[in-house]
Amino acid sequence: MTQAFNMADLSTAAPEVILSLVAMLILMLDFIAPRGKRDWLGYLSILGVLLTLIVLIRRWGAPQSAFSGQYLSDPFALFFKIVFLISAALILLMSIGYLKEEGVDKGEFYGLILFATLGMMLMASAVDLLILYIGLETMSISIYVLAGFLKRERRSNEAALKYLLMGGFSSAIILYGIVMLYGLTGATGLKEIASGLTRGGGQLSNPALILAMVMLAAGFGFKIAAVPFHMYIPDVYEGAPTPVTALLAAASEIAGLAILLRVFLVAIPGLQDRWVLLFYVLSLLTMTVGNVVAIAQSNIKRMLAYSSIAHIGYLLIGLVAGRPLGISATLLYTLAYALMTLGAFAMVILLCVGEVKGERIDDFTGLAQRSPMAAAAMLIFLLSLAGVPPTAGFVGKLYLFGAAIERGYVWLAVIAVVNSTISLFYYMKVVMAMYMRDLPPTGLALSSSRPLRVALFVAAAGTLVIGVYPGPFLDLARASVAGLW
Amino acid sequence: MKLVVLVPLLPLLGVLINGLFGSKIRGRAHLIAVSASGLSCLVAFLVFVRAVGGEGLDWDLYSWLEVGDFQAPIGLLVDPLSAVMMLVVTFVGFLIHVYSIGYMHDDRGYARFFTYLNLFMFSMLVLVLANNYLLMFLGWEGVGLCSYLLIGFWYEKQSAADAGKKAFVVNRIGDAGFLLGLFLIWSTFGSLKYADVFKAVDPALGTGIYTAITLLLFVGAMGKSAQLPLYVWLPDAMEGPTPVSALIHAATMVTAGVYMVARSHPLYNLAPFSLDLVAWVGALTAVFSATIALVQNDIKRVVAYSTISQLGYMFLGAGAGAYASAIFHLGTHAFFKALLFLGAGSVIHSLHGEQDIRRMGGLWKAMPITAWTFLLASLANAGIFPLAGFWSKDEILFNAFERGLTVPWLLGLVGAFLTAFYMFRLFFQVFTGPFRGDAHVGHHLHESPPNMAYPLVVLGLFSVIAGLAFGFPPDQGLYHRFVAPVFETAHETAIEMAHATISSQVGMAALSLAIALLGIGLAYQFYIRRPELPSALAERMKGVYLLLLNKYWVDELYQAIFVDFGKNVCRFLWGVDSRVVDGAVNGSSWLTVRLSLLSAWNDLKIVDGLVNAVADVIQGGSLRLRRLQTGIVQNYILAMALGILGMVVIYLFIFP
Amino acid sequence: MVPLSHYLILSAALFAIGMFGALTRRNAIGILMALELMFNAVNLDFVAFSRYLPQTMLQGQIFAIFVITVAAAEAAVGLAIILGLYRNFKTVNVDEINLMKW
Amino acid sequence: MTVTQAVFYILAAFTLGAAFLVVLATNIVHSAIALVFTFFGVAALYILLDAEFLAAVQVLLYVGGITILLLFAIMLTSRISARGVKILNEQAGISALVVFAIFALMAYANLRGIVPAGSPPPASYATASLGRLLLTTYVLPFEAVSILLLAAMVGAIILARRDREKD
Amino acid sequence: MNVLQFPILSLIAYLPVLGVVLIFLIPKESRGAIRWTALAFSLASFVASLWLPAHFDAATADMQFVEQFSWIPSLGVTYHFGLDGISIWLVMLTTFLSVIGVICSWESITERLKEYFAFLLVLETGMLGVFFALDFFLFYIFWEVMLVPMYFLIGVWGSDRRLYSAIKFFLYTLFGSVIMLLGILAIYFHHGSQTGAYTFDLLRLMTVSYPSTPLFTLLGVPFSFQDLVWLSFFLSFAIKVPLFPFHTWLPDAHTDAPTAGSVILAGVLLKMGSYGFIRFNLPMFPEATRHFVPMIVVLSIISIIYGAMVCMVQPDMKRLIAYSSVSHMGFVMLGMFALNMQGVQGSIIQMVNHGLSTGALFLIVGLIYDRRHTRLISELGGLSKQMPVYATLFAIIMLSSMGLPGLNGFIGEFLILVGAFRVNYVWAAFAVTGIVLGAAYMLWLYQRTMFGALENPKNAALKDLSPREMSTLVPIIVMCFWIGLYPSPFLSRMEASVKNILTRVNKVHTAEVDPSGSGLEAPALSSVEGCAEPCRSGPPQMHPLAALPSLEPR
Repeated sequence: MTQAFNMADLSTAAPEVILSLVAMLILMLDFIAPRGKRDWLGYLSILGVLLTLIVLIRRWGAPQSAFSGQYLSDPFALFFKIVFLISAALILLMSIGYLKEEGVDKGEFYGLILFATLGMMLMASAVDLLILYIGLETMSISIYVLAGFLKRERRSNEAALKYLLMGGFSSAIILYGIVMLYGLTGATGLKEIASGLTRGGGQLSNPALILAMVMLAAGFGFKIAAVPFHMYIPDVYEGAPTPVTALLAAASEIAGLAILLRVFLVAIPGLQDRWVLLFYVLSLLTMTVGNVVAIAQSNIKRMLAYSSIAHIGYLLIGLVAGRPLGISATLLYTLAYALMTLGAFAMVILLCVGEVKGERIDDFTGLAQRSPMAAAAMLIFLLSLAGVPPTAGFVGKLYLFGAAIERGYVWLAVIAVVNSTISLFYYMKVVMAMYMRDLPPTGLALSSSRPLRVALFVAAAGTLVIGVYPGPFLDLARASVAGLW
Repeated sequence: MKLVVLVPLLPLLGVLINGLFGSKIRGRAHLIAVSASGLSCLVAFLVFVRAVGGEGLDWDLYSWLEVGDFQAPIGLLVDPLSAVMMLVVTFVGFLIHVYSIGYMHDDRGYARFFTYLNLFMFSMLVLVLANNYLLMFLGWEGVGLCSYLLIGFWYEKQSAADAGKKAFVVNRIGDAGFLLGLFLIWSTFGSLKYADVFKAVDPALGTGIYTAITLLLFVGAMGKSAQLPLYVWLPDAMEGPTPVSALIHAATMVTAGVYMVARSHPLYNLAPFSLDLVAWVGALTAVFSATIALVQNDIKRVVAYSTISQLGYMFLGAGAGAYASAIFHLGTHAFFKALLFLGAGSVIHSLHGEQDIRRMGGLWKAMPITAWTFLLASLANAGIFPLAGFWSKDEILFNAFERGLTVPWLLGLVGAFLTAFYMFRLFFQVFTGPFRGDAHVGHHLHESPPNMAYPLVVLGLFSVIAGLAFGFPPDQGLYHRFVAPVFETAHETAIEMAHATISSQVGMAALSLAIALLGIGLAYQFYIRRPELPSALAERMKGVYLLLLNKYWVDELYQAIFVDFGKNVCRFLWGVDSRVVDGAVNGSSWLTVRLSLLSAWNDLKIVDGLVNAVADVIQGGSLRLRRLQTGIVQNYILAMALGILGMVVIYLFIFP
Repeated sequence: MVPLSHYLILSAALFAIGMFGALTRRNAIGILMALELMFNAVNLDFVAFSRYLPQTMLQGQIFAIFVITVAAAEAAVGLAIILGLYRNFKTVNVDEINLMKW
Repeated sequence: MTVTQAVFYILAAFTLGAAFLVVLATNIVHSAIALVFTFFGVAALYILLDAEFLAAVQVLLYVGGITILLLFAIMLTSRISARGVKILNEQAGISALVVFAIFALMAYANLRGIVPAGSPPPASYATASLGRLLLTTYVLPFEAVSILLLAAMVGAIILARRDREKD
Repeated sequence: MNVLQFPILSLIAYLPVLGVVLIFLIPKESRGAIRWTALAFSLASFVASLWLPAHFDAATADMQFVEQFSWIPSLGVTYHFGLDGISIWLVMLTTFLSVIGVICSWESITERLKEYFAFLLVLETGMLGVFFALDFFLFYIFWEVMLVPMYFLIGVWGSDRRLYSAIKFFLYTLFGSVIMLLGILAIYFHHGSQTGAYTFDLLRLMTVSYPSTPLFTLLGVPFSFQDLVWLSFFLSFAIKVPLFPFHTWLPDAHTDAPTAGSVILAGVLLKMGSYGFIRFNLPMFPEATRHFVPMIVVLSIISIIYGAMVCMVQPDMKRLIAYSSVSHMGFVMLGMFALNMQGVQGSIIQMVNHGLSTGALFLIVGLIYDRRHTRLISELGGLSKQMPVYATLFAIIMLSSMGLPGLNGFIGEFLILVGAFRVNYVWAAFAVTGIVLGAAYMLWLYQRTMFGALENPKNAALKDLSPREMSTLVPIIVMCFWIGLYPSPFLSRMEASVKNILTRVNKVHTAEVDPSGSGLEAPALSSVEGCAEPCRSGPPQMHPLAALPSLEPR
């Protein structure tokens, strides 16, 4: 009988611990914070996130497991956690100005964002289905609340409800998958499951196992918004407060991807030849549907929603191509994807002033004249999303397609490539609005929030840096997948 | 000897000066131009003298184009042939420059005119002096360009602009053939330098290749020298100022084809079929255009058609292997035909632009010099002893006969008769009888100013003596002995032929002379003694008359032919091509336009259409798929459930 | 002794019923109940497995406990959301709540 | 057939029936009540599976907590027993098909896939060890879930509370 | 072998970007400063580029002025710049035309000056990068970077349907290039698996030979790995060139682009395609190249004639010239795939020529557009009365693009035709038709705009060219004459590199490619210089007519 808390475990899980402490601190300080002056809570939470990030990075190294082998802090987890924390920091930067603009004066917003991040970090580190499930739910529940945070906004309520119902359904599905695995192997640890299955011998064609696999694929597919489990995405993206949308797009989907990778690669690698086919199809569907439907959108948040669906499609290519190249490609692309998507949403917030919500593509009309810098930043994000060099998006795509080609999935690559051409079409609609139409006489108001500008700058710089000098990031991604199996 | 490089360079200098500062020095442009051509004429003469002294030159200035095993230098060749040509060109050119001073003096494009004229001199001299086919081609295209510019000199006149373009494009067709000929020469002999090519010539290659080469070259010649069927542009070319017609379309450029054939004689000698073809085309052209000339009423057009027919004689000669005679005729013809044009020009000048001979007449008194010189020229052209034309034409006919080309020879005789007739029809119409133009013009009739008159006189002189001086006795005159080394093969045959049948030669000469006189007599009968006859005759033989008047409806014929070919797909491109000729001419060629419209449409609809179709499909799909997004959460859940169901089914039952 | 399979079938049925409810109830709260049914089904499986599998460390039951807790939390948040929504929409029928579509 | 089996079948029937009622009852309040019965049935089955502690948790949390919440929510939202409104949406038919198919597949998979591993080990009164496990091996989920509950609580308060700022 | 100590190529390539930075510092109002900065930097990079031909070693086929630094070691990507006889003239052309482009936008661009010149300069950097890059990754980056500013130049400063044209241009080219990306990856991994060294370095990728054994047969045509990769490159380059079925973006882009845009588009961007072919397809995939020669030849002949015929009926000057580019680039392709010295060198020199003369033609149109704000031929006519200088320059440019001997156009077309002829006289015969058509439509255009009476009163008051405007055209014309009369400096510098490429292409059984002689570049390369007196390629009885059948398009 080990004792409840031993310092070793705690120090291994230090980042999570710190983050949760910060979150609770925020919640408490919220009570004493004078009304109308709650920005500093935001800055404080950013500090907390950065602190966590530093601690995290200093933990880099050999995998350490803790809490009787349910929690593992290996490079794979660390990589994703870095992505989450960076996203969280950027999102917090965005939200400070946004909340002012929306007249929301609540410190809980920051707290909940931190809780969601915490959940994601748990997911990334989980090597036991139980932790995984709880992390998932922590993230989801926080985001349910965040999505409904603008209580006066009917669309916000609707988004929250839809997300909640679908989320509940999907977690039930995931649970059923988990229970099947448990029933087959009597274990909930991923490694144990794998060994249990191999011990079981000829179980690979076992219908219960197949059922479990499908259920898990469906449940995770919901979290990462893969077609056909993607349908809530546009509505929720549109309805939720923009920073929350960013959180969904840049963090929660990636977290889903993290557990997807971990479970399928560690727990049921034996079924690889089965689920490769599955994700091949899913990836095709996802990127095609995403890109095609995005063309018809006039609301930029919906458009970005579909574009994020499409990007999930690209990300799945990596999973199909498999270890090690494909997986590391996926990791690299998550980083790029997070940065550029966050940037795009930050732009939406930048334009969200007064009545103009910056959500219609027309709201971008003439931005280039109003503020060349902002337009340039948006241009960078869009080009990166479209995969035009020299941007992060290009490097990521190159790496992904490369992995696919190397494994001989030429057709997948070709279709992906065609898709990225299609995607250019709707991204350029925004560019046209920004550059090629004249500023409306009414002018164009921009949010004055400084932290938001910082976020924009960071995102743009990151996108460019990865695009121009991707070497270190590639190595990072490669190192991260090394210890995965 | 290397002075020869100055011969083309001087006119080029003139071009540069006039071209750059023409706008400044307007009225004094002629100083530069005339002095340039004059000097180059002088230099040419010096070089010629040296050449007569037996010197030759084959000088590569620098390597122009050198790629892999292909090289073509910029190089000059001076041998008797090119020397003669050079002299003729510079001399006639110079005279015409002088003449133009007066003729063009009050034109607003004065400087421009002389620039073009010098440019032409330059190109023509390059053509003549080149020591390889590629450089010759440069000159070849250059003169084409100049004729384009000069024909279209009065570009405000639509007809002029059209004529210019017609000339250029028709020439281009010929040039295409020429070009292919060059490629074939090069890929056969591995060089384009005359020296190398002719050295490499050996019958072992079989006549096929030679025939191919020579025919391709001849296509070029037909275009340039306005032979059937590519002669259509020359009559229209009369839209240009008269000195231009004299210089380019009588004396020099149009004879380039002949020169080229003569230059390539080693190839032609090995291609009997081509030779016969050349001869036949020449003979036919001679008669064909002569007949048209019978009824034309535009003074310049008559001369133009006569030019075509004289060119026909030259080709007949070349075809008969009598290259020397061909070139000889080229020279003499240059003199008297230039003279005719200049004469015509001075007539038009004094009639303030009137060109219709039915509105002339009785100009003898008014402008004696013009009249006299014109008479001489006509006699020469008609081939009357002992004028220049007689000797050269007689030689050609004789050689043709000796060569056994009986039919072409007969055609030649017919041509001679017709020539004599239409020349004197023209002469009588213009200079004798009463003046038929409107009165106020009639009062201002005047002889042309001296700077126009002198060239006439000089040319007249040469038209008289050239033959006797250089061409007597036939085939062994100064000229022949001079050029002999160039054509030795063909020449020797001619020599011993001459020795063999000196008597028959005299007889032949007498015959052609008689025919010519007959023609003159008939003309006299028609236009002096009984002026009512021609119209009566025209009435009687209306069909023939119209046929000739409308130039055999050749243009219309082309239309028809090309339309039919155009229908035929395998002739498709050729059809387009030819249509473009006339199409470009009269601004609208329905076949090309139709085809082009078709392709343009195709471009818009099919090729582009496909792409747009794809785009539309995507757009449409986008709208459809979008509709699935009903906004009702349970539909989404259902979709999810269906997805699960599908996957399970697939895995459990489809791929177990 | 009841064979394991019976429990499995039972929970499967319960799960299915829940799923049907989630797919068809118009009332949002009804859907929440249906979801609870599904969670119960899963729990039943967990417990059954942890009883029937040899050499188990009660992971099944532990898991079930957590599932119950999470379900409770989710229900609480869900009801809060529904209440807030009701304030604005004056209805809780999900098929009338589709401002955002296409 | 032994007593336990008999009990099992009765309970199963009871639970399923209640569940059906939950889904199909025309009055949302009725389905809430039915839900309570379902929970009880499941709890009873837990006892049948020697998981008394879990049964207790089930009753306390679900019956005591969630159902009450649900009933409150129902009271607050739906006008009392709205008559005549249809309770199922128009995709009920196809949903029934799909759900049945899925059920069939699940049953098939369970029967074919899960091999009953011999006879179960003798029942052990595990409550004590459960408690210990929760605070030792499973301390991390335990802590994590507490944070989850905190988040949920905060969120629920924020969403449910009427902001004073405006109304 | 970088004769200079400092990285001259990078200097040339990045000077414009430096200019962009400065331009951004200049306030929007001081338009003059912006213009002059742009001019200064484009000029600077042109002057710097003059260094290249001066210090270029014509004797070797190796890359010169090479710069290579490790960049992304984990992917085997290096920053690798170099120059050889093929790229050098295109580089010169680029820097040259960029200067012209800046000058010709001097007054015609009025709004959003800063961005305009910024994009123009970025574009220049992109183009230079494409020509310098010897690393596929680098190449691809520049290749795409180039698109963006062009897209903006068309879309922002273009005319009527600019949005449509811009997006069309972008989508077409991007589609092509992403397909090429797959091809690049394919050879990258193949080379990696062969040698164990994963690299994007062009020169090293060229060292291995890619399998040419058929993988599958489609419609009776066998396809090998090489063929597929070749096709993926082909698609990208053919769209850029543009070759017949892929050309429809060109007229729109040209018509709606601003003058400088059209000039650079026609002058340089189109060359990217042909450059790609000669730099990648020919040397890397010789078997595939030979396999596809008939297809390319047919397509290019179609382009030649088809383009020319479409020109005939264009009412819009710019559109007409755009289609004429299709025709001219057809010549380029034809020459290149004759796969012999004359053809390839001809096509390279023709790229330069087309850049000069078509660029100049677009300037001509731009000049008249600035004055009259129309491009419709029917609106013009009789201009030469009003603007003689303009008419003269126009005439010279027209002649050069018609291929009149003594001007640059002729050199290129002649060499191309020689090259084509020695392989198959039928090709040459068809291509020659293109020349005649070319004369027809060009003269017709000239006549309709310059000649005839000056009816349209709007044209009555047109001013003739200003010195600035002349300064854009005159340099081009000078170049035209230079290349036309003394091309040796240009040809000699590219000879070695071309030989090298041809050796690679024809290395196996050249007989199949060209019995009549181009084959001799391959094995007997050295012997070419050897024979002083005109080299007969093979014994007399092997003249092309005899050798044809084996060459008829399969």
